[in-house]
Amino acid sequence: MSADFRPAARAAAAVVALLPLVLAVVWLRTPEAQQQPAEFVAPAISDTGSLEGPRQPIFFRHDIHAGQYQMDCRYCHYAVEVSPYPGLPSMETCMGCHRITGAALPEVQKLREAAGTGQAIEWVKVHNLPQFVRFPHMRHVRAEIACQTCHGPVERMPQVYQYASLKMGWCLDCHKQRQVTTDCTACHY
Amino acid sequence: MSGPPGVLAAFQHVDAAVDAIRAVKELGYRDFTVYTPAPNHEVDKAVGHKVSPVRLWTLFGGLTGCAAGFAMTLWMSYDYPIVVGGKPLGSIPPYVVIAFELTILIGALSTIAGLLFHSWRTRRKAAYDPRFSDDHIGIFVPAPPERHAALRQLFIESGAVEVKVEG
Amino acid sequence: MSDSWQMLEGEGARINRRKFLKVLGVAGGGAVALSGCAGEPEKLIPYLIAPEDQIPGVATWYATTCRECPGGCGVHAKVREGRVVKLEGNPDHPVNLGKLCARGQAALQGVYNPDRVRSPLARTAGGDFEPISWEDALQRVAERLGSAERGRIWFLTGNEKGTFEQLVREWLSAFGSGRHVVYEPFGYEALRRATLDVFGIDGLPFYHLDEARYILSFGADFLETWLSPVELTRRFTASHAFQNGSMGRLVQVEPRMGLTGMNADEWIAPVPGTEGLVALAIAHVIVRDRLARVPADVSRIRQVLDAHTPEAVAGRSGVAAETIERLAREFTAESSVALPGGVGSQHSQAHASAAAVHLLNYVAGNVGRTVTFAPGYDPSGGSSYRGLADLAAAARNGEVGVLLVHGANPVYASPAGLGFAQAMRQISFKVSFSRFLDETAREADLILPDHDPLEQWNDYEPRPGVYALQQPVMQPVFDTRQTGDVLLELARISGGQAAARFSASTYRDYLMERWRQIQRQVGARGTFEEFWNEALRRGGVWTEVRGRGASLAAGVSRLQFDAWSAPEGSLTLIAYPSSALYDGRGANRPWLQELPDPVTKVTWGSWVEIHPETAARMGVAEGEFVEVSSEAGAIRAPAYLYQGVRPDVVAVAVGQGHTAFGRYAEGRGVNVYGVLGAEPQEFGGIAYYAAVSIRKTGEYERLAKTEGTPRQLGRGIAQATTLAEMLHGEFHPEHTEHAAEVPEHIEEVLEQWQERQYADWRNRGNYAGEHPRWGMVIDLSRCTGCSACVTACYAENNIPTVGKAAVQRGREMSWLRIERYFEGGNGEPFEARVIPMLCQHCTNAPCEPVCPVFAAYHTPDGLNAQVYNRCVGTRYCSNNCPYKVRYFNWFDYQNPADPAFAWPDPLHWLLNPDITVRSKGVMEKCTFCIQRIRGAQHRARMEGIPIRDGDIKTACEQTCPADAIVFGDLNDPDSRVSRLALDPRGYKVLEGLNTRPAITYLARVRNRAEE
Amino acid sequence: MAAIAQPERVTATPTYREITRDIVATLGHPGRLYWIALGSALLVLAIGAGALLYQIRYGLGVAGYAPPVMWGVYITTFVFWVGIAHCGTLVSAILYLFRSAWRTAVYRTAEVMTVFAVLTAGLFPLIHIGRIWYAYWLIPYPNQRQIWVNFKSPLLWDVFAVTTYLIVSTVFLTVGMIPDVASARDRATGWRKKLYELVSLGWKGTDQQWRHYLKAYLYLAAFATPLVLSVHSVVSWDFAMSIVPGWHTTIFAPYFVAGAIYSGLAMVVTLLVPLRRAFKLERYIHEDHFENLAKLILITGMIVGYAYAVEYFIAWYSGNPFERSAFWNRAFGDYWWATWTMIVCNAFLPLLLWFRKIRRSIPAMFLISLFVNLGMWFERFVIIVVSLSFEYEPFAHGHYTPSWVDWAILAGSFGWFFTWFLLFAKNFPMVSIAEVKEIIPMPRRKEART
Repeated sequence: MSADFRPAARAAAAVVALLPLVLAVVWLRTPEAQQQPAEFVAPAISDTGSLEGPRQPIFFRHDIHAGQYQMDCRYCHYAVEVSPYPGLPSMETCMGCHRITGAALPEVQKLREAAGTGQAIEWVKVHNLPQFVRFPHMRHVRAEIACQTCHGPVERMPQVYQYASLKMGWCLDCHKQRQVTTDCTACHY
Repeated sequence: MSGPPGVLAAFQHVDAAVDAIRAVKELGYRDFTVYTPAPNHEVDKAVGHKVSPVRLWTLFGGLTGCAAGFAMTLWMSYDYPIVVGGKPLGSIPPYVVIAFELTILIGALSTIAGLLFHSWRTRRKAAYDPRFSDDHIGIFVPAPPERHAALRQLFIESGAVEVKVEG
Repeated sequence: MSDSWQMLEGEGARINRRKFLKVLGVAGGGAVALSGCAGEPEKLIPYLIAPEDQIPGVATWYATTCRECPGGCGVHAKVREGRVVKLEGNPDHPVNLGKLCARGQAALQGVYNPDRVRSPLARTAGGDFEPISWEDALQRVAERLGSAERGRIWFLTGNEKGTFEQLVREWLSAFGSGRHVVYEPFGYEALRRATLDVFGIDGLPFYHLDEARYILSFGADFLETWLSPVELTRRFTASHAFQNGSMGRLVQVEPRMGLTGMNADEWIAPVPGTEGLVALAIAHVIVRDRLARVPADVSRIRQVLDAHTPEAVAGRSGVAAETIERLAREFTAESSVALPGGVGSQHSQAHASAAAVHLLNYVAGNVGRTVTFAPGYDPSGGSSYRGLADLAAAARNGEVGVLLVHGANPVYASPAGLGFAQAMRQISFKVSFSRFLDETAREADLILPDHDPLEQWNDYEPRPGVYALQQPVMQPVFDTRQTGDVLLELARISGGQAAARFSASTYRDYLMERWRQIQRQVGARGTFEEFWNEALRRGGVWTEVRGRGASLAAGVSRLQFDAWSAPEGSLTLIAYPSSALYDGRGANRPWLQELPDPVTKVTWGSWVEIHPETAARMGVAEGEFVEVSSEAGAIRAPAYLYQGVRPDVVAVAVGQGHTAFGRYAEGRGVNVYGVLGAEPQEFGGIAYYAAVSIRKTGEYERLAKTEGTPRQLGRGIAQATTLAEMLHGEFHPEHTEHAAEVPEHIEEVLEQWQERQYADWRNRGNYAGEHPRWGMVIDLSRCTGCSACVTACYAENNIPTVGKAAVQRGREMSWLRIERYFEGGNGEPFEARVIPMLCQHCTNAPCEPVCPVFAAYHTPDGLNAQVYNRCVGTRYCSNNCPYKVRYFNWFDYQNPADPAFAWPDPLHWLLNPDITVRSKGVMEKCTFCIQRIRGAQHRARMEGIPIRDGDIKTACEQTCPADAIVFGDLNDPDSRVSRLALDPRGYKVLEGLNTRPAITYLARVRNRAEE
Repeated sequence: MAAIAQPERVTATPTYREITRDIVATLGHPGRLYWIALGSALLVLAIGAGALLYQIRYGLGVAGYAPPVMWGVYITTFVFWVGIAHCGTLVSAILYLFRSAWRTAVYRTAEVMTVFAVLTAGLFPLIHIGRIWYAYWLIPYPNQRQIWVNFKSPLLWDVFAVTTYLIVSTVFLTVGMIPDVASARDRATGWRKKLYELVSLGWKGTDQQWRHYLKAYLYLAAFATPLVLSVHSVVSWDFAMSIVPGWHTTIFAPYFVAGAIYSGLAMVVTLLVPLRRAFKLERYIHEDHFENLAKLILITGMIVGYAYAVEYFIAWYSGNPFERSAFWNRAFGDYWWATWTMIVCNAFLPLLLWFRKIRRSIPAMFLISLFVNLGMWFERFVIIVVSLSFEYEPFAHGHYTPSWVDWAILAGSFGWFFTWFLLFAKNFPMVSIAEVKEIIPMPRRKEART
């Protein structure tokens, strides 16, 4: 993960400026991909009914974005390093690329339509913590816990599903193993 | 009744029944069955059983409960240690209460288990009559048909009010 | 799990977020969760365009100005996901230096008040109001303005000192010179008049309480509502708190002991109305005995002073001549200041009393030292009741064509005899800009709701040299428009001269125009852009305007000094300002309604304070209704027996008895204006004294008060000592039991053992790499009992308000309460003590071991924690808490479908997203603002630097105007809290129980008169 | 206990046959009176259940709680019923160990009362907690949260003690009933025969069965005896372990146990009087039994009275100002009427039992038992409510008045208890057939001849 990643707020504000950069990264990576035969190519999926996880209003492919194009999680989930909440990309962020990229794809059409009417997309929440728990994302990112530890191999998921139980016992297992606090008020207050 | 063959006698008088039991025992019968409507010392003495092993169940149940009580409370206190009121994590005095209650609970339940187990183990197929839960003492001696007559005779002499030959 | 049994997280669950988004017009809040009924999956709604300065989950702070009273404190508004969730004082602001009172904290309940006017309303033929569009509304006003005769447009506002006042004046002149009336019910007409009479200055004095060692107050309630209470509280504590072995002294001369009187070292209760005479007698003694360097021109008032010998005054005022002599000596022994009375002392001769106090200050040489003058200073904005009376008279005479009302509610807050409502009905067209349907708005033909002060651009000048800016901290909640914009728009629609007059198209532009002038005035360098941005960041600009001294005016010798006196056989009614509801404008804020009155501890209603002797004579017990009747009218309210009023006085607070103004205010208590005389007094203000008779009615209600037993029963809860004791020896806590019941060596072993128990556990605590032990020190010599902390706690911790019936059963949820105990009385000097009581976070907490499920336990950092979602509600912890600081959710206060729901839409938007909203059936209590502790620990860990002392401030500490509360790490020997905890005045409440609280109280010190 | 007089045998000692016939006859067709009684019990139960549902829906606030009085009618009633429950085991277990023959006629009633009283009492901790749906968190079961329960909390002791007591007393009752049910089985027809067959577990009264049975019963009695003493001690520790003035005292355990047995005996009398009449058991339960019960009531009542005196004495003697003012408040504060009701009903009225005439007068006994029941309820009310209303922090003192929900649920608990009791009484023998027979010698041949 790039250490000099720009703080989230600025990233969100500078989407348009970053657009060429992202395209450049994608483009620059392509030759490497050719050298590495193991490079992941997201599969074409025809039968979405059999996929794990809730159906979203737009069939957003994490496996394409984070897997095939190797976009950093923090590009979209921009607040994760500074906030308890990871942050959802604004429509502006999506449209930053999709004004041009993949404009013809039917799912992108849905996005453009929504952005055009100013209608927010209601994504279905996938990772449901039990109630009354405070999970500070930034502390866990800071402790260099990989996103995949809790969220699973999102970069291979055509449709995201809840990977871990996220229940208290599951949290505690990790906390006990790493010998960090198991105090109740670390999470409950 | 589809019990084993034998002779069933009903008595109204406790001394008669006791006499009969002694006589049956003298004849060498061991697996006879005596019915009483209420516990009766004389009958009990005449039959002459050893002390019931149920008491061992009580002992072991009680000890198990006590140990389980202490083990559970202490282990749970340290498994997820939470400090309350400035008290030590494992505090024996309050845990005595739990151990005590579990001693009683498991002790009592194992006594019942012992009762059921031993009653089941010592059960015999034997003829029965509803009067035995009312006011009659009953004796059933299982025996092959060739000895029925002798037994019948014995019971009548002892003062049985009724003698029935089964099988 | 059924949905209705779940707690609600601040940022989650069942608040109707969809509506919130729609109304706010911002498309979403980052990771805002939205859930409907059980089973329906939660939804996440992204921003359309991410706001530049906001990160979901991280608060943004904006500086603005509190407009809840004329004090004009600076505030910082905490904004999360586009909604303001907490107000805190602006530490840079010269008025309040980061502090805020209860009313300021409750400003949040103004912006989110469910009874706000949500769109323009027009009166229908039937007399009801119907919503109309802004275009329609503006058109209707413009028509009326166009047809109004010259000079017949009247504009009635509250105190709007600043740009808006300028706009109103300009706007009126653009429409042909109408008349602008400023009306604040709590005006300073008497003091203004006295200052003019005595010194020839038009403006109020500044009182530098912090520079006076001796404060002699003739009924000034400067800790409650007088002038600028937050600022004066700070200045008072600076002088009066016990520090470095000394402290100032406050003597309160007033017939009713209010909160300020409770804080006095000595309370002197003169015959009502005679406090001015006492002041003159003291001045007499000073001049007679040459106790101070008397200015030469005092000879001009020689006649007046000669007439007021202590002996003569003693007879009329009931204050012994020796006392007057003593006060004179004390007053001149060190730097001193005498304060004239506030609203609660405003009788018909209030101007004479104030003049007498001016003279007292003058002869003692205080003028120019502790009393200075800045012309034009008037926190009521030049308000005049006479102006309002003129308006009423003009309306009756048909001289008012159009009346526009902004920021004033005279139909409620003026004597009933004035008949302002009837007068208004004589006016053919009345426009109200009120945010609420209050009594005055109800009389209007058209309501054009203004933005809440937190939603608008504006500025305010609380005093000369302080220009405080207001900026919108969030999008408007409803379809409202800023009145400034409306006025400009009206001018534009009207066209012609009116349109030509204004170049600014929006009020914000208009404001910035004026700020260009301000930049020149204060001489700030740089571009206007820089100046403006800096002002926005800081909350305004301020320059130090040190007032000047004064000398006696020419006509001073002609002044008459009369006392007010009630006719023989009648009682004196004192209508005093409510410290929570102010003049009634706070009555629609549930926090303020539920905030116990600092003196009587009554909530949600009115009461009549009666001396127990008077009550005994009439056979009245607490809670029995009495009828108080004057010539002007009668009111009925339950009695509260209080030794802090003289037997010839009854007292009723202003602020209740609304007939409109929303669900929280309406039909609650009585409006004391109903018994006050309507005639403007000589000085132009309202007389808040009235001659009354009272009678028992036979009705009864259990008073909704939070007080149990008002006496300490010798238990040493709120302890006090005297200055003399502090100087001569040690303070000995009054403990009812000895703390150490175990031999010392055993104590030692126990301690070691306990440490060992924690040792392993501590290693696993590790929030910030250290092991803090959080603790608090509360200095009772600073605490005034003002209760700002209580409301701050409500705001920070999502505490529900429960309503009157629940308080009657003692079910208030206030995590922090101010206990008030009475001492003495019945012949002894009557005193009161206050003590903030909150969870003591005991080391050996009795509440913890009795919880069967570990919901109450001790954290490694020394907090007594309550895990809400583990709680099953046995309430054993509360039984076992000797301090009774645990609160149970008797009803489902967090459930919108429940009748007990405490935050009706949109009030729930003020909920703090960093903390759980508790559901029914769970126990809750003070957490030492754990969300702030954890937040600071997160920040420290993210930034890689340790937490410094003072980084974490609890909500109560943060807002305390007296700086009485200090929070910090007791394990850090250098922290303020650990140093203060060693103070010789330190004691723990109920120390004998060996609970070892984390809160140390420092005993109050009374500076008693030396005998 | 041994000092208690052996009741004189009624002149016409019933024969075994008569016993069987008389007692099995009580299981016969219910009369109108029975249906009225059962119907009223169910009605009251329904009212209580309705109030409970209402409370669960809207929260505990519908009850009269007024902080600082966080426990009110529910815990009062809990302790009341737990107390009632103590007499059954006393009569059946302790008197069994003392071989006190007169117990045989009354012990079944006492035991049935015990089981259903515990069943009733056990509801109240649930009714009183804020989140009844999480009550199972008090059980130490392995869960994914990896968190256990706090064994230091007296409430946990309560969970264990009351559960143990419920189980053991139920087992004790059931085991004691086996021979009798067998006896009923041999005389019943239809579905009841099937029921009795099931409950009697194949009992035939054989020598082997009796041998194990008597041993097991003896040990159960031996266990039940300390249990009965421990349960109310534990309940008393709910209070005594806290620091509330008026609760925190070492006398509580013996005081509560004595009080519990006292109230339980009173309740036995209250139940036996109508039962004896309705089931025509005058021949088995007669004045001698009541006199013996009266003597026990008198003894325990005097212990209770003594405990009251000691409480006040210690409050004074300790010099602890909190204790002193708490007890002053009890006698002369807002709740003086509750305190004096308790003292008169519990300490003074039972002194009438010194008179033999009153001991042997069944109407008088019935009346006194009702007063003792009332007084004992108020005792718990005084201990709980009055102590809590006047604690350490004077500013937080409060005043509690129960609401209609409190009263409805209190009444409902009686409905619940009597529903079970009535259903049981008509379906199972309320007097032990086997044990009544046991104390009557079986006829002998020699006697028969002479």
